[in-house]
Amino acid sequence: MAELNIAQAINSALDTALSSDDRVLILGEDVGRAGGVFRVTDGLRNRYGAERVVDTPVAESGIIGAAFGLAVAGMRPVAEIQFLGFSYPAYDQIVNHVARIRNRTNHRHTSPMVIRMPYGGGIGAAEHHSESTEAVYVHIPGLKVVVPSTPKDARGLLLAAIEDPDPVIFLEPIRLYRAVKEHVPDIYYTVDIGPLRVEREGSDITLVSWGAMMRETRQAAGILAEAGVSVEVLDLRTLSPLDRDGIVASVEKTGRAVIVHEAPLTAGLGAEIAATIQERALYSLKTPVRRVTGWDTVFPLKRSEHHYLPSVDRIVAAAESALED
Amino acid sequence: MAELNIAQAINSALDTALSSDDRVLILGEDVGRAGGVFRVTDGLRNRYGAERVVDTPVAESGIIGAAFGLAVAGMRPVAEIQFLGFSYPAYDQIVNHVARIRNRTNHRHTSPMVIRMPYGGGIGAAEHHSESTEAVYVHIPGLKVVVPSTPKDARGLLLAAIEDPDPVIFLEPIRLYRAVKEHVPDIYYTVDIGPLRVEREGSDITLVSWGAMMRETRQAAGILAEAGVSVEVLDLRTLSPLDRDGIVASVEKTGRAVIVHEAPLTAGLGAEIAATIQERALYSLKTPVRRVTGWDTVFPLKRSEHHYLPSVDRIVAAAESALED
Amino acid sequence: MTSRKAGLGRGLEALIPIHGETTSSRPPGQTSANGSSMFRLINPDGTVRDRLPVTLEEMKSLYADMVEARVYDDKSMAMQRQGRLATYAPFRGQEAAQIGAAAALRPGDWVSGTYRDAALNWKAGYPWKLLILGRTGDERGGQVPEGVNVMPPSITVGGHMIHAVGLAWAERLKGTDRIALTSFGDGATSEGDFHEAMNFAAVYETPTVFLCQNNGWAISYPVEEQTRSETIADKALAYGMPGVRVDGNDVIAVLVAVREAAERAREGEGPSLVEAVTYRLGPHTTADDPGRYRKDDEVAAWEELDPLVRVRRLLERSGAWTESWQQSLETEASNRIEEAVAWAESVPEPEPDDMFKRMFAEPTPNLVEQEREATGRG
Amino acid sequence: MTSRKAGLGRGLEALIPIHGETTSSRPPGQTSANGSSMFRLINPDGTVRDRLPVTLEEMKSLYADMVEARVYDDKSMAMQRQGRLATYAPFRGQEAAQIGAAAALRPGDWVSGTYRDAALNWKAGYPWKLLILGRTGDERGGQVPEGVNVMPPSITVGGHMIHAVGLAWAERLKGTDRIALTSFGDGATSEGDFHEAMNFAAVYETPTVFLCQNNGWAISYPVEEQTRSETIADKALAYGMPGVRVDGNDVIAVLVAVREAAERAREGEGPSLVEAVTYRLGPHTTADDPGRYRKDDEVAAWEELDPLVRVRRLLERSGAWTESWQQSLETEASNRIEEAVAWAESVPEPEPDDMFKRMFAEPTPNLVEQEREATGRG
Ligand SMILES: Cc1ncc(C[n+]2csc(CCOP(=O)(O)OP(=O)(O)O)c2C)c(N)n1
Ligand SMILES: Cc1ncc(C[n+]2csc(CCOP(=O)(O)OP(=O)(O)O)c2C)c(N)n1
Ligand SMILES: [Mg+2]
Ligand SMILES: [Mg+2]
Repeated sequence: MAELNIAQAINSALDTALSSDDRVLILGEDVGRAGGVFRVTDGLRNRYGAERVVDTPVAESGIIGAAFGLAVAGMRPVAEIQFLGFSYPAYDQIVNHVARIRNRTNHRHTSPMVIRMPYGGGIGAAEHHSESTEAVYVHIPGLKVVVPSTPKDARGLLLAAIEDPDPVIFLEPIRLYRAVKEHVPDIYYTVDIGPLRVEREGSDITLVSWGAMMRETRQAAGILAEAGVSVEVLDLRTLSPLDRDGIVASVEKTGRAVIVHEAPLTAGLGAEIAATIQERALYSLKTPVRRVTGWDTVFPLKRSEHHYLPSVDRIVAAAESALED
Repeated sequence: MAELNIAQAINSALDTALSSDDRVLILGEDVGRAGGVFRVTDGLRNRYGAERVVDTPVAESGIIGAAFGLAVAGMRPVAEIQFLGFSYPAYDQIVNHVARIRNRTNHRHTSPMVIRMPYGGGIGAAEHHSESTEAVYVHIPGLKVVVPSTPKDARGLLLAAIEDPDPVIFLEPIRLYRAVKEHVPDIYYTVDIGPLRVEREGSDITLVSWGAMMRETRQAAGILAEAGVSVEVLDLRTLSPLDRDGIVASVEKTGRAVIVHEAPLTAGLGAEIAATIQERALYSLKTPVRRVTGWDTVFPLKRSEHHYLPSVDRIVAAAESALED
Repeated sequence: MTSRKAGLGRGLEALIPIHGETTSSRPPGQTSANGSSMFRLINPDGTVRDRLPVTLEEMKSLYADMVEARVYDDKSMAMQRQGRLATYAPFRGQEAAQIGAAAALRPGDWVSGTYRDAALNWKAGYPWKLLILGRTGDERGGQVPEGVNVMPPSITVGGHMIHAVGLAWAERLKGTDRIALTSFGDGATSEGDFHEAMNFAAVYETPTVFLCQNNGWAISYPVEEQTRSETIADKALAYGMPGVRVDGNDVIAVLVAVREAAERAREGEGPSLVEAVTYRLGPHTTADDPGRYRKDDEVAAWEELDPLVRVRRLLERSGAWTESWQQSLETEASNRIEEAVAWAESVPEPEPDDMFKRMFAEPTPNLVEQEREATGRG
Repeated sequence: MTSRKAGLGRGLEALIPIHGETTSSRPPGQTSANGSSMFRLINPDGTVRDRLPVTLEEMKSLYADMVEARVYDDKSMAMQRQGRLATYAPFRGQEAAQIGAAAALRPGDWVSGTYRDAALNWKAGYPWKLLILGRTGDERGGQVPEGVNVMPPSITVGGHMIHAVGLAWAERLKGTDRIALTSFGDGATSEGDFHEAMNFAAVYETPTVFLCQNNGWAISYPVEEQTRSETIADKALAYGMPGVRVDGNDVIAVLVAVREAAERAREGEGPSLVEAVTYRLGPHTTADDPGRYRKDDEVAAWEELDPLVRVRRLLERSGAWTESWQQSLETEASNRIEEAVAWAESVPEPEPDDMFKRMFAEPTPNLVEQEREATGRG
């Protein structure tokens, strides 16, 4: 049991997977010699060799397509796309091949593979490095999409993803990589893909978020709690399949919800959550479900980032307006 | 004024655009010699020459990337992607370049271009030919997305799209290409990008749909009307930007809504519409907004298509259950 | 490799003539920088250019396979017209390329081909009945038997080539001597994924064979416009990979070239590109009207080069072909295919819940719920 | 073309020596199939291999540009360390490739380059102040002046090359003689979009120049692993396009090769590929630690080949370089860049509504609404 941050917890999960399952291999740009641009794969090439921790040419479609072939033929590849914003050249491979082979062959061929993608803003990065377009993967049948917001979940979800007989997109919140440490068991354990985690229980309002935005959501919950509000905080952890029951159960209790995500509002995942809540818990709703999200603009560069990312203030304000209704 | 079906109306709009604006050119796979796999560009190469109606290599990213360059340097390209399901190799070009150049250069460079994509199921086609993943484009800031369901709108929206100073994705409902004819003015006219069209006015319930699903939606409305229900039918026509005011105004009147689309349910555009309705008209809602959509499965092959596509029955049933609440 | 059949494989240079008539021949593994040469062993008139590296019995068997493939193709075209199949992409004219290539493979080798590769897939072990079931529009057609390592025909152009890199790579990691062959058209070479696949295969030296069936057209777009490289084989140079151009209507030339490439791959010498120059005699698919873009006399010229006729002539010359043998081949093939059709058409309609069940190993709660709704059992 | 400066362009063969020391030189437009030769005019010790096609004044001016670029690069590295710039990608070591290439262009020509191409973009007309503003993380830095046809630096690898095909194509359709140059790295050649761009350019014969700055590394991945083709220039063959390999640390060799390619393009002879062999002396970006993947002595060896030193030696030999001239160059460059920095840093913070305003020509109702919400004016 060690104190690890999220980046280290992911590294530890990869290490565990490589050492416990011969079929596991890692491939991606700069994952080997450099240990990844965020050092998440640091040391693994030295430990497991260049055959199992494979640096690749700069070609995302190639990485995913090759990983897909590896998976179909019995390996358990963990492919890295350097940033979610660079995954689009591989979109065809992911949507038309990775997500479909089981269906196309009625279970005869399958693609048990993991696609790791660091994502999200807040680090003043260049264009395309700050994307948070999880919705364009959640919408695709045949994929699972997970995103941890704590070191413990990071390790457990990643090991579950690698074990999973189907393809899993594993999103890594860049700005939380080194934000917090916690005790992470070094035994082999998994966190189920599917169920959300009730991070904080409460009865007045539900805050729903995931990944990087959990930090602001937690802070907002703290502020609200200090003001005497009983806040329930849900960390979705799995974005696809969505834990609809878990979300609905919470809102049935509280009657109010604020969804927080950093992707643009329109057709973001918040829409699905709000739609689900009104479908299944309309009569429990005391007030409309609010969405606090990024704007429908391109993710801006460093100087404007703070105007874009949902702030603690915006979350608190949305919750307060929900509570006033 | 001629009696045209949707395919012909699109052809007429392309013809008009080519003849009235030198900057317009058409490019795509098989758009020239063959006149398009659906004959939508039939005759244009003969009329305007191979320089303006350009057959391309089989390379979607290349088509969109080249069209983008053409647009930035002052042309008005209309690029065709043979089926929406083949657009994914160009997703990076569309998301990272086409949608962003104005923002990246603060208006200095722009990409006024149209991307035509036939879409949708119901024709027993092979894999990937039946996709309806409009949501993965609607979610992207910087794009407009339109889809006609009538010949008149087809011509007017396409001319508006070609005129538009920003990139427009123009979706063409394959199974309606030749389904209906109507009188289509041959003068130059445009249909505004943005406003929805109230196709039928009513006060008991609002049916919201667009494109190919308008057929089933209309039929369902007919059945409901016969049963004495006063049905309002909205044809969105523009999916991005969404006419939120138009949708909300209708639901404020009727208090009930059913959204119909053929894309998978989860994180489909229906989610955004339902989320918006509950956000802005919660207290008018007499019952949850229903979504009648494709399932969260891969679009199936011919033999199972009828199990997948939302049927008139499902729409009627959803409306009836909404009316019962 | 020690146990190699006499006359096949590396000893190739010995087998082929130095001077040709219209084309010169060269051993696979060498790229012509000007693309003018093409490897051929059997001339269109059935004469041979040198001793063939197959026995007469093997020749007859390859011929029988080509006949069977053509019977399937004809039958499928007819069925599609009757509305019994979804859109069909005929391979008429490309039988030699497909049968020759598949004949060079071993059981367990991977195949990743396209919508037009039914003959290739069949010869590699994909049963007619499942191919037909697939073409009726039924996902169960993709469920090839265990042991048959054929991927479902790729409908999108481009994406499937790189899969053969991963498949082959996995076999090497697992320590087998299996290889992967990917088949694709001239049009597919323009997709970015062709480039990434070729590059990955070369970089990782995966045991992959790239087979381009250059049939002259990508729907309505001729290969002369598709690329300005003189040949498709020349493209191999950009990846430091051997590339060879063969007469794709010569089943033995294809067999030899692909076997050579496969052996190289099996022995750890990495990937190769084989360009089989052939022609699509039929429409692109049953939805296509080739009259809109190509001349009848072009088709007529290629009809003369029919890959079946060439072998029949060769067999005739050796006295091994008779009208009655031909008829028995056709009848037997026809019977087998009718049987496969009958089977496919007897497969019960898919149940509405099938599509939910095959999305994941375990259906997600979301799918269970939707399945209930769809089947009215909810 | 008639009005061509003496000594430039096609007459090239006359200018360059037949025998080299470590490399042989060959005219652009010819591809070596084995990639061993490289076009060079100035040796690392400053001696020249033949009469140079530039005057001494032009040479001095190119040197001054390289010095100015380096001052900018050093300044940017320092500023980034002080937190005044977002991540910065230095081009140290690649000044000759960038300044030489841009010097071959005419006003109005299009440039589509990468995050590492600040020197290229500047020489093509992109003002330092806007480049700096961009690097502070401000979209307004992308707003180049009217008449400067430089695209914003591409951050994603791959996508921007094909833009130069469309840009050039448009110019041809409009009847201008403008061309488009796209610059990219060795790593970028692995992206599918490189392939599609090269193929489209060749197929439509667009006036496009492809400039690969092969700097040996794609972040931590060496070019020897990136591809198995012997050279990047060789890849041109796959597209029927001329490809040439030049010493990218020789500003005049780059100038000549790119000008030759540009002239070809302007005259309707289609696209070319120029591979400039160079080296990234600094880290990939300010976030990178090259010590993790490459040896100090590799860097030291390339330091010896510094493109500025080479020209300085040449000028020294001709008596045209003095310590004081060098100092005045540096001081003046530094002043100009400080001024640009001061300007960029004086640009007021972006307003919260800016990002909504620059999405479309007319903000959509949705954006107007969000803008109100964001600015609290709603
Ligand atoms: C990604 C993608 N783009 C376009 C298509 C439409 N399409 C189907 S086949 C084809 C032509 C392919 O030509 P080629 O690769 O030469 O194969 P052939 O059909 O001649 O066997 C095209 C453009 C597709 N299926 N997938
Ligand atoms: C599509 C995409 N994939 C990955 C990256 C991350 N990345 C940035 S630069 C780079 C290496 C590029 O190397 P090269 O093309 O040689 O250019 P250089 O940096 O050496 O100038 C990578 C992998 C990116 N920016 N875009
Ligand atoms: Mg073809
Ligand atoms: Mg590089």
